[in-house]
Amino acid sequence: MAVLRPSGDFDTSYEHDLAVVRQRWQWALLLLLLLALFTLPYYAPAPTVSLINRIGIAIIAVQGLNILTGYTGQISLGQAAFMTVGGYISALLVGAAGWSFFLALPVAGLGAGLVGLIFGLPSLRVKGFYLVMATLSAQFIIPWLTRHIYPSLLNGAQGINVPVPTFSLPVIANTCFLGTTFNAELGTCVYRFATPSQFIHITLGVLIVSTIVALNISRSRLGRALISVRDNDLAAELLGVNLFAYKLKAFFIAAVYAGVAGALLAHNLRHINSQTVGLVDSIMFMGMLVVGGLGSNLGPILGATLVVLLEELATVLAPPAAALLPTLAGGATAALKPLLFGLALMLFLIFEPRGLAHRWMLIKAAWRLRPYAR
Amino acid sequence: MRKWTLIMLVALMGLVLLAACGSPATPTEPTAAPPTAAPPTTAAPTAAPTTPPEAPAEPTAVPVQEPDKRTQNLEGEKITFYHFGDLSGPYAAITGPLVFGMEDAVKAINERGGIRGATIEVRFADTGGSIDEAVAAYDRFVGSDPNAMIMITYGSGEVEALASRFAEDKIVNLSAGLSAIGFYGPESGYTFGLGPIYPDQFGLFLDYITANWATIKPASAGDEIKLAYLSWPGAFGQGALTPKTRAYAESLGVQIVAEETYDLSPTADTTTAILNAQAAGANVIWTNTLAFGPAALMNGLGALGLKQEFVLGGCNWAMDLATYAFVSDPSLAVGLISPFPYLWWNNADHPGIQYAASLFEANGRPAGARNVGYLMLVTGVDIAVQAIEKAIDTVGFDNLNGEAIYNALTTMGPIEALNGVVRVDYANGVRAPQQAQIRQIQGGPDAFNVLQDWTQMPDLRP
Amino acid sequence: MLTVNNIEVVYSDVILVLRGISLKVEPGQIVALLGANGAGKSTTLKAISGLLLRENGAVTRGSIEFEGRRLDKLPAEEITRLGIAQVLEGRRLFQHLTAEENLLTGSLVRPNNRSEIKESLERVYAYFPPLVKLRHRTAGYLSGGEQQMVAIGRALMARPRLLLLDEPSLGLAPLLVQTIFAMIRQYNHESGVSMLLVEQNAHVALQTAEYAYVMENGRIVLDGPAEQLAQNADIKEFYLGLTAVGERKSYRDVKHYKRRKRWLG
Amino acid sequence: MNWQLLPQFAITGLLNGGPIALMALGIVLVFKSSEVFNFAHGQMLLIGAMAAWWFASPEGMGLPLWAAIIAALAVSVLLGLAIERLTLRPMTGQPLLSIILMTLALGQFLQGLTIFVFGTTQRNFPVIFSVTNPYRITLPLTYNDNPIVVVLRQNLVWSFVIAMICVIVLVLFFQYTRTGLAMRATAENHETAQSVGIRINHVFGISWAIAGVIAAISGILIATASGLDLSLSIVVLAAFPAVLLGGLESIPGAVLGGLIVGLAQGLVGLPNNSFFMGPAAAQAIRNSAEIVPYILLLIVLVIRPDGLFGQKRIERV
Amino acid sequence: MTASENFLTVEDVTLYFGGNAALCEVSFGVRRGEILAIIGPNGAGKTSMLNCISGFYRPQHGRIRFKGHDLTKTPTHKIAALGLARTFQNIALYTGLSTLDNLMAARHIHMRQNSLQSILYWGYARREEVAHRRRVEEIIDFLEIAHIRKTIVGALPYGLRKRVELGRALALEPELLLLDEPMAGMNVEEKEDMARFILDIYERQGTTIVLIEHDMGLVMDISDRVVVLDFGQKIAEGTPDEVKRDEKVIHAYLGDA
Repeated sequence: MAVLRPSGDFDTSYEHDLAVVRQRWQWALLLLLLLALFTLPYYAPAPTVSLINRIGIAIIAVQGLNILTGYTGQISLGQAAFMTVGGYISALLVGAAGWSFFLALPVAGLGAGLVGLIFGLPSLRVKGFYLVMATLSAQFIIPWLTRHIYPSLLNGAQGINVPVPTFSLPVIANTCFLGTTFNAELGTCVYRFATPSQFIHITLGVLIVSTIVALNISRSRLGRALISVRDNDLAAELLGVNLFAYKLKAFFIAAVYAGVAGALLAHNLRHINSQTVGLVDSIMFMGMLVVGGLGSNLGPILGATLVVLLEELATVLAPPAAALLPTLAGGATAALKPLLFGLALMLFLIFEPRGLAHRWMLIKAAWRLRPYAR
Repeated sequence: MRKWTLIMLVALMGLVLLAACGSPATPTEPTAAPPTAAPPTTAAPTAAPTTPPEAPAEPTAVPVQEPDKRTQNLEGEKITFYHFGDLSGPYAAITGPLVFGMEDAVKAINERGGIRGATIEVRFADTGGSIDEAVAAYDRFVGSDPNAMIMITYGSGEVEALASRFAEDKIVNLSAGLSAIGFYGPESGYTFGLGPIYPDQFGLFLDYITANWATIKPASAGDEIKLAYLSWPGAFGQGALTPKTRAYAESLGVQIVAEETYDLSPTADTTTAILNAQAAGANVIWTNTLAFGPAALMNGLGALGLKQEFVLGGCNWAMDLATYAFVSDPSLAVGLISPFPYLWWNNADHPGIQYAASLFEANGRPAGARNVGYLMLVTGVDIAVQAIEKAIDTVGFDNLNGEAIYNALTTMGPIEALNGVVRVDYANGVRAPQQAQIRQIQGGPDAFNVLQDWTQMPDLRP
Repeated sequence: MLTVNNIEVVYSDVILVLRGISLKVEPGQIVALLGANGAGKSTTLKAISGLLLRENGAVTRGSIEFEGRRLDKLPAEEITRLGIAQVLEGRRLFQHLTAEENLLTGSLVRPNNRSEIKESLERVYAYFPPLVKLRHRTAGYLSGGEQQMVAIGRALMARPRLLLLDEPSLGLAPLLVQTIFAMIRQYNHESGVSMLLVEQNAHVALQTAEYAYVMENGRIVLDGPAEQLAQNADIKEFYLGLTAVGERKSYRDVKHYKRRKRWLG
Repeated sequence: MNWQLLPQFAITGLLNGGPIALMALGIVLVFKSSEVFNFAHGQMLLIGAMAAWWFASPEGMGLPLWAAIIAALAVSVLLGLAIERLTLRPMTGQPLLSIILMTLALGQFLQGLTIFVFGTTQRNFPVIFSVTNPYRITLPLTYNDNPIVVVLRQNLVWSFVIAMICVIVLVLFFQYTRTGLAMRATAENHETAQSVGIRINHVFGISWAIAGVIAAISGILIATASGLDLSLSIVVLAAFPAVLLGGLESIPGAVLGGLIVGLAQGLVGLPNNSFFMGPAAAQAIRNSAEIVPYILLLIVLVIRPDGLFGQKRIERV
Repeated sequence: MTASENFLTVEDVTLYFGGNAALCEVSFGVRRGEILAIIGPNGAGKTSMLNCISGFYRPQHGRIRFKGHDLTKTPTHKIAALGLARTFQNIALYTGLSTLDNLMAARHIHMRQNSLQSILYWGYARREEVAHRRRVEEIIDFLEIAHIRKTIVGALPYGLRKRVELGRALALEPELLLLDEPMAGMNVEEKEDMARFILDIYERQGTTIVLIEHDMGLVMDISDRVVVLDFGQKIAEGTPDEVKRDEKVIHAYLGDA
């Protein structure tokens, strides 16, 4: 959507014009970035890796929300509830049914998507606050269900312990390669994604796929239909877009993203219960989206990064704050997190309502307008 | 199409990286034997999670003693205690004082010269009662200290979620969250309780009421004991209700006639739960909650005028100063019965309690903090120090790690922490104390009086 | 009394709607502003009443003065408080309030003097007798003519010195239009309140007003005393699109090359 | 079904609905005037009650209870005014999502602020109504020849009475004062209100101030019943569906919505034998009070998208 | 004029809002390949009429037939696929999309890729995007909006937005084009441009056009026939010259006196 383009970059075909990554140097940069991310555990301290892992999971959840709220304009406070669904499905499939995590992950996404469809149904009849409330109800009903249905399986409010994702390789020449360990029960070499340094590769892999999907949606028939529902639903309908079908599709896709993020989270935490992610997280995701920039593919990445870093800042600031104000004792983190998040979000809403992604575009455009910029 | 080949390339590179990155993870698993060379036909030395939790408990794992190990004069050295607590979430109501207890106990030990001269450092993380915060804090701790060896936790949910990590990373966890899964779950093993697990407590309570039913039963009740389990939803609240405890209750002839939950909040409305219990014919109520849980029940009972209709019992946390803070009229609290695995502040002539009281005075803590959390942490620090000293004696300071402390704990035999404020014995796969008294609130906070002295509790481990 | 001085109005920073409008209302006078749909009459009125600001519009040039005070930067509520009452286009009542409550909202700008307000209310009922029976009816369920009476009555409750009326005849049956305009005339005679009347219905407007301006395309193209304009045979031409401002070429005759040239130039 | 206890649960539920209705009313009030759905109402509740505690407690000012409550109300008025001026006025004309997020963010901010000022410790709110002597009312009904006695906590009854008094006072205020008229007019249409000279920013301010007072009263009522801690801010979650059940803009709707929510929450808790379903399902239903309002809401949204008592839209061309 | 001749027939359409009739038994026909103007004073029901035809309002009585389909019974989102497109009085563009994407969005009904293909963006979906892009570029060339191809329409000036909206309607490749005040708020030059575009569409593609317009001069110049509405009723129909002389029309505009 960029208007301005570096000089020397001409469109020679529609394919080229439609391409997302346009130039060799951009490809090189992208590859470098990916390489840097994937090799992170080798050079970054473990807490940083763990932090980036959390950011990655948050980005996936917010990308889903971006499709629903940013593209389609349907406000949802239920994203965390759909994450819970995905987390439980994957936990049960891997834990109780013994599936491979890599098979359970997409199934968890689809399962959450179906639940998302159900809570998207009211969007047929209601808009605005009423729809917010309908999605908010998911935030109450789904956790309640996990606490009260099939207690023998879901273990009620206690929640369930979730296995570590593993990846099995055959034993070659009596040796296990690539950091795997021999598992006598299975007779194979098993790689366990246990620590953040190991798990981050799953998160990054999923993140790449989710980003590509989001990009494809935004530049295709589906994405334009969704945006037309957002920008002018009446006109969209008169121009042949089946509003209901596309709203439901948006709810489905958003919930699939949430389900995948929830499954990642559950396996990362190794535990899930009805409170693992809750209403506050739904609010946070919405906040990340607005801070990052609604309807932009860059938005979720920037927003989730900033907000998670802000949370981290609260954790870092908590001890000195507690030292300054003894009444705070241990409540400093609890005070600082909502305080900083609330304040940041309010300031963004007032001073930068279009989010960081928009600011980034402006900076980029300004740079290109400089003489001799390349 | 060039783009897609490139994407495929990226994906391929990603896969390679994914596989290659396995190696940096190995340092976190301190098992010395390289598993890569294991022949598939034999039972290979596998990583900790695949072994049964009891396995490393045997003293065979104690390393060969080295002649020149350092066991004394550790001045300038540092031992870090990692500490998780909920100071801002739902459990915050009574967990504040635990920070004080920890700080004061550690400060006193450091002032006395620390552990053989090594100072103790405390790093605290507020989890807000949320598991992902706990995991994040854990990652932070472990990431910044590859030789983290001891952690102290306070919430059942956190313990359950982290238990497998403690076992994997061989970090001893002293826990005040007493749900059975954390201690005896399939992948746990490094978690030790500062109090008895809830099923055991529930069992002891059942023992007591069946034995003394004639004297304690409400006037309106018959000979049959009908119990209502009214508690919070969640790992903690439901922690005492396991298949084993159900079977145990049945074996004692106690019927569990109602299971109701109420909100995890001091403002919870308990009247619905109480009336349902009454409708089901219950005459005993058990609640597995922190102090404001029974307080909410007492308020509800008082408000409904049903206080005399029930025997009210709760786990060790139920009987606390905080119970008084939340009860709307002090008289409503009288009569609560609880298994009590530690001494109380009113055992003023006991040296352990005197020690705790002196710390409390010396640090000028607010009156409200003089509660169970404080006491438990002062005791817990004592247990930890005893175990670390034994571990240093065995392996020397330079080899001190979680596994050594684990071995020390499991081979120490009966420990009378703080001269017997708590009695524990972590041998033979038991990971929580199994002795407690039964006490009853008979007046103010200083009248938590003993109904039954130290007894072995029924063993209801899963 | 009211002077509009060569104003220019732009919506959303881009759409130029008024291109230099000037008009005057003298004390006690009824002035009509005529023009076809979309000529810019309502915008002129909104510029005076301050409601432009709400619609992302702004006066970018010129000035509006009322009794010597500049109005063009004030919000609507303050302008009303200066003594300019407005009857908005389309009879915008508070639909869920009763007729009388609607009237009372008009008196909110004046001090809370019960007897005085009661007197004003009686006066409005005297001018619009049908309202007496309807005073406790929900305004949204009144008929169009009744709603128009309430809307005008509400404006009168503020005891304004200048009354702005935006298309009071819109969507009303001819007979009702006559009735309402009769009331407007009577009120003007009796109270001497000045009025600025925006109308599409040229006949009735010219009957009522003393002076009139005719607008087209954001400009005033004709003005003069009402009787004079009423005689003007060209008036009807305005409404059927044939301005008297010289001959005009047919739109069909615009040539492609001419457009091209403009783009290139 | 336990018929013996039905009246008990129904009446308790209904009385519990009083404070819910009051909270719903506070939200509706702000929405009607400024079309802002105040998700931060729970935090206003919390701050009001915390302020009352601080003024009354010997740890704080140690004022007599009545003075403390008045002081808390004053604080809440200031809070309401500050919220309107500092956070919502800059948002005029922004899209719905921004406004929703603004109050959500505000809620988080206020929650953090409360912790910052008061810490996380729970407080014991001064006892206003006796907690040990419930009212026992014998209904003129019998079941199996047993008279039906309803036991009602004093604070339950009085909370309800005070909530209803507040509702009535507000309704009278709207109906019979000039400010009330200006507020109702503004609620209908901002532009028209401006055109008759109503200063709508003042009206917004007044609405927020009143909402602050209402929030503080609800907060104090709930705190007297069961102590005061941070969880007070989530009590309001039961009021959100009540607002929409009533129809978002309707004051009687909010009150009825609150009562319906209370009643429904009371009725699901009724001891139900497992006649239709297994004991586990029966227990699950007894514990469904937290989601019942939302299930009711979903049903109502499907049947009547404008809520049960939503104002019928009077449409014209 | 019989129904069979008619491309679009409006029969006895009556539309109420609450108790008020916005349209009252309005009937008229549109022939294939003509420009029909609907005129009338403010509030006469012109836009309501257009809304009924495009399926946005559902009249309580009467029928609207388009190529044999009863539009009053067709789901709104299926009407565009029958070959009917419109523009809006207060421009209803997708403000967050670029000019190009606005036009591509209108190709929705002509595209066959399903949502899964969209997500994969591989093979058919990709080829289809390129093919439709070609069509859209032709329209962009025709309307001379190539320079704003990638500008977000929210940032465009009013006149250009009107033109983009016309382009979006053209991208539907309609047989019947409904234009609601296409020249409102434009200066004379812009109006001349717009008139030329409308005539070009009409002349080159033979598209049938129904338009609402206030500028009488323009209406008289470019339309083949005119329908006059007042108070929701049709008061006149005929060629521009006939209508201009009609007493009822003159009264409607000057007011009954």
